[in-house]
Amino acid sequence: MNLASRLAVIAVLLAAVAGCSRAVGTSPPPDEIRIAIPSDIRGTNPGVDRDAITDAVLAHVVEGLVAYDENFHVAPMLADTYEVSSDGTRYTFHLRTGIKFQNGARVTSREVKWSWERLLDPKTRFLCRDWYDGTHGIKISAIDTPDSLTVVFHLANPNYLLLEQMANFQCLGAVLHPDSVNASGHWIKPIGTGPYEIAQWRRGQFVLLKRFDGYRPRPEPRSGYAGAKQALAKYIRWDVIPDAAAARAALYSGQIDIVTGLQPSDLGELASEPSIRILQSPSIEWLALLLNTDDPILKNKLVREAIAHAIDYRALAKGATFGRARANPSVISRASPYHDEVDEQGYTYDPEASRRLLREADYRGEPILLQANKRYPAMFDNAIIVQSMLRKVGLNVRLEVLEWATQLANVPARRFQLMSFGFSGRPYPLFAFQSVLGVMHENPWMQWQNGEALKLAERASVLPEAANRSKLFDDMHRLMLADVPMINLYGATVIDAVSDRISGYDAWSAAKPRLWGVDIRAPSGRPQ
Amino acid sequence: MNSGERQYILDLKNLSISFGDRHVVRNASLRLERGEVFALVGESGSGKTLLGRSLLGLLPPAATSAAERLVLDGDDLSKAPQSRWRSVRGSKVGLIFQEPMVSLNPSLPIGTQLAEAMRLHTKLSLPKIREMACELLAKVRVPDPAAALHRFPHQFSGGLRQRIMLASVLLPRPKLLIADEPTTALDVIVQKQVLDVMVALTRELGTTVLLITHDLGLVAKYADRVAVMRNGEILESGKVDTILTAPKHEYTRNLLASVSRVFEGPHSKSNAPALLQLSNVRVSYSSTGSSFLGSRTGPIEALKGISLEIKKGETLAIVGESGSGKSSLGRAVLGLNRISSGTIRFDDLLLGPETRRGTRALGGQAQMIFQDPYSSLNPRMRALQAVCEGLLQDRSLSSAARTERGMTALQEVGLAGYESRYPHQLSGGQRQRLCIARALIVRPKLLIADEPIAALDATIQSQILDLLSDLKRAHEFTCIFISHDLAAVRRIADRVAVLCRGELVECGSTEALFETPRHNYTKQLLEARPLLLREENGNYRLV
Amino acid sequence: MPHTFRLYGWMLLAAAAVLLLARAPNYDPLAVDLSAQLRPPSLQHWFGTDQYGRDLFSRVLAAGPLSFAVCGFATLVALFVGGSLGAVAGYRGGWIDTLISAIVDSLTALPALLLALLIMAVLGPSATGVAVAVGLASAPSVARVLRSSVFSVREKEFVSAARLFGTSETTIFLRHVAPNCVTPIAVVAATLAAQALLIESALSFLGLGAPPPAATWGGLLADSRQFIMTAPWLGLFPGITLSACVLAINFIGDGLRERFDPGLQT
Amino acid sequence: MTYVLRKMAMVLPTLLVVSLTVFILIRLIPGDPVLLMVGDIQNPQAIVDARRSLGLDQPFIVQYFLWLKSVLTLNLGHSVVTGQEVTTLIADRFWITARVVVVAMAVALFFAVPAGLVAAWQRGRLADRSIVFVSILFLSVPSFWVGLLLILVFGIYLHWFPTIGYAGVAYLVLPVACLALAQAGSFVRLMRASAIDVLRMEYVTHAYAKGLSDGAVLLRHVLKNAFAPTLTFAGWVLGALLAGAAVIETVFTLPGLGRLLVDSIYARDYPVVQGIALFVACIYILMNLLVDMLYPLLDPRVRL
Repeated sequence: MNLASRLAVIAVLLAAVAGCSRAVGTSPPPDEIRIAIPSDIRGTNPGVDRDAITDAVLAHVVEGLVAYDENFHVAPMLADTYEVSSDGTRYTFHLRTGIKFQNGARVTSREVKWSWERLLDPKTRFLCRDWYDGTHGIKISAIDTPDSLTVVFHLANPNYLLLEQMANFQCLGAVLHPDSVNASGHWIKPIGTGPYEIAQWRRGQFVLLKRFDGYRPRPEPRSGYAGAKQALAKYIRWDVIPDAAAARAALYSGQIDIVTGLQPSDLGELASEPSIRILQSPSIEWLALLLNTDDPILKNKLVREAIAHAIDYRALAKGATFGRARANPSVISRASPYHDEVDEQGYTYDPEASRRLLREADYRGEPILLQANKRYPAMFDNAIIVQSMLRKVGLNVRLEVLEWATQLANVPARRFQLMSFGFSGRPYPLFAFQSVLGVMHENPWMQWQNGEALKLAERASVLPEAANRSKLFDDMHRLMLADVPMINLYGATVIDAVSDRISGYDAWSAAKPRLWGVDIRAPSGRPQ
Repeated sequence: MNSGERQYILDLKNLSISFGDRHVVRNASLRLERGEVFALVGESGSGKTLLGRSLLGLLPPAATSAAERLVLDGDDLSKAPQSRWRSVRGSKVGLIFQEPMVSLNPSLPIGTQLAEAMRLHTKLSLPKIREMACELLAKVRVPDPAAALHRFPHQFSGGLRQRIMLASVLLPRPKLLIADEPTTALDVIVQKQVLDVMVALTRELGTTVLLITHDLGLVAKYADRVAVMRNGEILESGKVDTILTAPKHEYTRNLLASVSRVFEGPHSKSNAPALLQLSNVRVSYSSTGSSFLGSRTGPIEALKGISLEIKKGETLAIVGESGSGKSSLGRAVLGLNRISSGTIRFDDLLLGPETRRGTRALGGQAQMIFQDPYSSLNPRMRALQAVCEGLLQDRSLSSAARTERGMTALQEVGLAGYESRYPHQLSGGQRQRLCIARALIVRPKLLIADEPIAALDATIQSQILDLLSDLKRAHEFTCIFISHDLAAVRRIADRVAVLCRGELVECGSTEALFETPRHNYTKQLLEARPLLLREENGNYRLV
Repeated sequence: MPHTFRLYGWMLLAAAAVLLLARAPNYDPLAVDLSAQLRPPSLQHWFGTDQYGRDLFSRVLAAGPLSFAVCGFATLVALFVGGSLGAVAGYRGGWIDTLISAIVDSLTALPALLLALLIMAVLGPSATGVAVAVGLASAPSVARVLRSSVFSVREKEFVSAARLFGTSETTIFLRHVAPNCVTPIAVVAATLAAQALLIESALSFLGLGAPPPAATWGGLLADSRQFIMTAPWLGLFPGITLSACVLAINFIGDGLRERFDPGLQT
Repeated sequence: MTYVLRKMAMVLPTLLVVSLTVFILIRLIPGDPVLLMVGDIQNPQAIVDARRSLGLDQPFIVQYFLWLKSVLTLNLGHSVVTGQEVTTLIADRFWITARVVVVAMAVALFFAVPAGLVAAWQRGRLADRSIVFVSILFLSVPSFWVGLLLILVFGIYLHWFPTIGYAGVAYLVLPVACLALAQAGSFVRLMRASAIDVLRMEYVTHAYAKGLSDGAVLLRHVLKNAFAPTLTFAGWVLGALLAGAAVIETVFTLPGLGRLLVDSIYARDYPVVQGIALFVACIYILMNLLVDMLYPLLDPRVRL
């Protein structure tokens, strides 16, 4: 073969490749919604193999007795109604009639009891067993089933927050059919009551959910994780796309319908795509600056206060989120009904005061390391901006960008001075406080130890009237401001983007995508 | 005019070749008669190779050439385009090169390469071509020709490869064969075999041969007519006998003088005590090459028990073909190669296989001159630095004293004024002079010269040999002269030792050995090498 | 031809040097300006601004020394580690050679990226860490090149000649062998330097480059990815600068190769 | 044959060195797989439980020997993160990487070998200059940048090819193109260099002297002889790339081995990292052996 004929062959091959590519359909099938997730699910065992993404996917497969609605009020789910005894130790749930597990079996109190007893069994290794074993106040002592549709939970001590805890989407208290495990108790797959069931899980690539046709939606309108959960699309495929830019690219090219957890910095790019709809909502996730109170420099409260006054919170929130978020000095999200004017109280931006405090503290320019990571852009952005602001008042802050795993390990080890950090959303104010407030030597994750605040927290869970708890939370907020163990910066923004092929999708403050009530429009003139 | 031209296979007139403004061939004219062997003689850089290549239109791209007339077998090709040349190459003119190791494609079987030109220039079928190839291979005395067609070049020895080349080139029956130094890389005995075959075969086929060579001995033996070239010009040409007996040009006379040696009587001092005694020395190389490309045939015995004595002040020549172990012997004496058994006594020093660091023990009393003056000089050292290196070991010398001795040494070898040159700024002969100065500056008792003139042109060779003799007289060192060049050996050595495949086959005084060789191998060696001798009447005679 | 390329190489490098020496007026490469985020190139900001309002031109300029420092240090590490291993193996030969070659082979069997990732992760995030990682990962190839060139020089006859004077092995190595290996080292160093810039950028891309806020060109380029559609200038300028420098170094390397050994050009 | 045996003898020590190095290094990295797993739940007991169940509470040496023991039974253990068998995990991911890499190498060689040959033949002329310039250019641009630009142009603006994930041949086009571009540069240069060397050989002149045309000389005499060094290099690159083209896989979100490795290092998924290191070392050794065995086909002088 001479060179000319070789070149001809190459040309033909190239043409063939170009031709083929035209024929390849890159869009999902007409009855399938594709949504990007940044990492694979950890497993299918709710509450045991879990992280935020696993929770979100499995929330389509399993359900609990109660659930949070759009505004973080507890609403019934599998339970039709429920009562709390006046002493706060007995919770009675009346199950909905005529609902079925995905294997066709009816849901009765027996399965509820089985599910919960399984979760409470240490052998199950339910990650949030400490929520119910007395560690944080609630201790379930017994579960009764007076009849096939009634379940009674008995608590060892009075507590009025069991429902808030049970509805928590962080560790789903899922009701499962016992066939989800084999005879020896080993996990097989979830047989739940949700609107979708798992059809296929190709690890590292995607999880395919298929509509459960026997699902009966609740009569109330869709709201948060509560209300009607109508499965409209036949399939939902959760595609694992670790890289955010790749996920967006896939959205623009029509390979993906929904991308969640976008950054404010992406908005400009998203806006330039006419076929993309952007949905936003303030998130209950929040960003904070951790100050290590054990550190030789930072244990001086004056230095911590100086730091607090050196940050221009409004500019920070605006700059880091391109104007999408407002500063929030409280752990309680603006999306929460408990957020009130007290929560708006925070540190004032006062560089002069800051400099004065530093002089008083006799700070002489000792270097302070600010840890951050690039895995979570918001934490990184905050660190860059905070560093720039702190340097302006004379704090010798250096940035230490770590790999996420390293930074995370530094938190319980308290191997840091300043750290730019983020907290995943807690649907109830007390839980948010409890994610930082505690006794440090018992739980190294705790960033704030204050006897008075701990007492307030304890009182909050035994106070029957929800309205009265709000005042306690305000007091806790003030105590936190005074101690400066951490500085809350702002609440994140949930930004989801949806292709115009999809209708009915909405973003939610809980930063959980919900694919029920979401439909696929008839194909438009898009290139296939 | 036509009929006159017919008798010439090649009629070349006023060929000039230049690289940019550097003229390498100037107005060269040649006429080759049909069927003759025409020799083109010249030293390196004379332009003889380029002249040969231009007869195939195969000059390097950077070269430009012009000829008034280039008539090849009746076709004037002086302005021929490449396509026309292509039809001439192979079919009318064939070319054989010096290096048989690289002139056959290592990745193709012999048969394919033989058939290539035939398939291009004839319409014969492949079986027919193979048949013809077998026939020709048989004629060049390749054993088992049919099987040979399927084998690869590396499976043949150098001499066989050159014969296969010959067959490959002669297969399309070219009218003209250009043989460019066809045997220079071969050992003398093999050289003779190849050339005998070549000349016999071309005479049989009626092919004209243009033999390009630097070796006047070959010319005298094989050629009918000869042209002498220097610096791109043809100085004279004519019948070989005429040129040899009555060279017109000064250069030709010099050339003849340098290659033919007047027999100088031996100055042997047989009663001197021995400087060096070798008894039963064995050297073997393990073939654990670092690369898997190396051959792995187990340990190779380079020397198989050599016993030899060298007396103070004498010159002993060690003669043998490549692979005979003559270089290994020199290196073993100097401790550069570890010996595996036996002993070497140098003066009062006893070196055995267990003696480590033999080289350092000698403390500079023995020095060596190497064959390749290119690789025996550090390219990053100036001449003076290189010469003075040996003096660095003597801490008592001041640097001024060193420089002075260095300058003297350079002067002695005729390199005064060259002290700050780098090796690449020196010619081959100058480099070898530098090496000699470097070796002798430490006043060694023993000098081993390992093929010191093999890489040099004939006239330079002669100068270097003269220099060595002069220095030997002045400094009175003992010399081991390792060479395959019998003429040089005869000129310089007192005694000669002949090595064959690691064994000492014969040793005796130069005169005795040359006049009455006893061993068969020695006889072969002497026969294979055509020697020109000047007779009393000033004529040259081939022996 | 190669000389022209080499000329281009030097010219590009000179241009880069001029750019580096000229300080951009009035912008601190680390100064955040939240009122000027993601501005396209303009007269105030020649290369535009990034998402924190930092002036990209100043950042590209400031990234130069760090990029070159990382690449230079990585090259030095590779030359030192690989060079000494290769030199010892090539000069001593024998079992030492076998041992070193085995170690180098094992190191090569570990992919360079894995090695770099691991070293980076262990050393923690720092420009030095990146340089060491990149250097160590490229050390085996230097070791190979140097081993073979030392080996070939060692066999040269001027080494034997020096030995005959009773010169010590160390002196022979320093006087005769080392100077004659400078050329292959220079060629390898140029290749390595170009490679180091690219590997550093790849590590940055995987999140393991020199840590912010100071940035290398690779880091800037990797960070720009987020804004590839809305603020393409963020990637364009560092990308062009980086590629131009790699190109320049490659041209120089090619020039050296053609200049010193026209036979061996790989 | 002795050569192959000697190579084989080197395999075990190499693997031991590699595995021990990786085993030590990965544990030196600060960070804890369990913390990442437990994530946003601040439950200290859960961490202790998880660590025990994964055997991470054992002393280092015990862990290493337990691991070695299970490796001997060809069991690389289970992923700390997903609980999947490491062998299946690697097998799945490797398949994708292998396809991209092998095709990319083939494409790169397909273009680079003729280009290098032409450049060598036209040495110093315009064709050579252009080919050399383009190949150095390819060598000088970070491959991820090229990938991003490819995605931008062919994926997003032109919609010709899918840009992410892996669900069929079309998904491989852009990654293959990107990888091929990145590799082609060095192949062209190597091919050109060795072709220049071969063109200097007398057998090439001899081929011309037989009357062969340029094309015939290049294809019959130069190509095969000049290809051998390129083949060795290509084999080496292939071995290195099969170990994971992490950058390309990240750009195009291919669930390949390189991506798995990077992710596993980030997640401190010790068994997976160890498994991949071991696997990759084997692949590398195997590739080298393969190249060595192919070499005699191109150069009959070499025998094993």
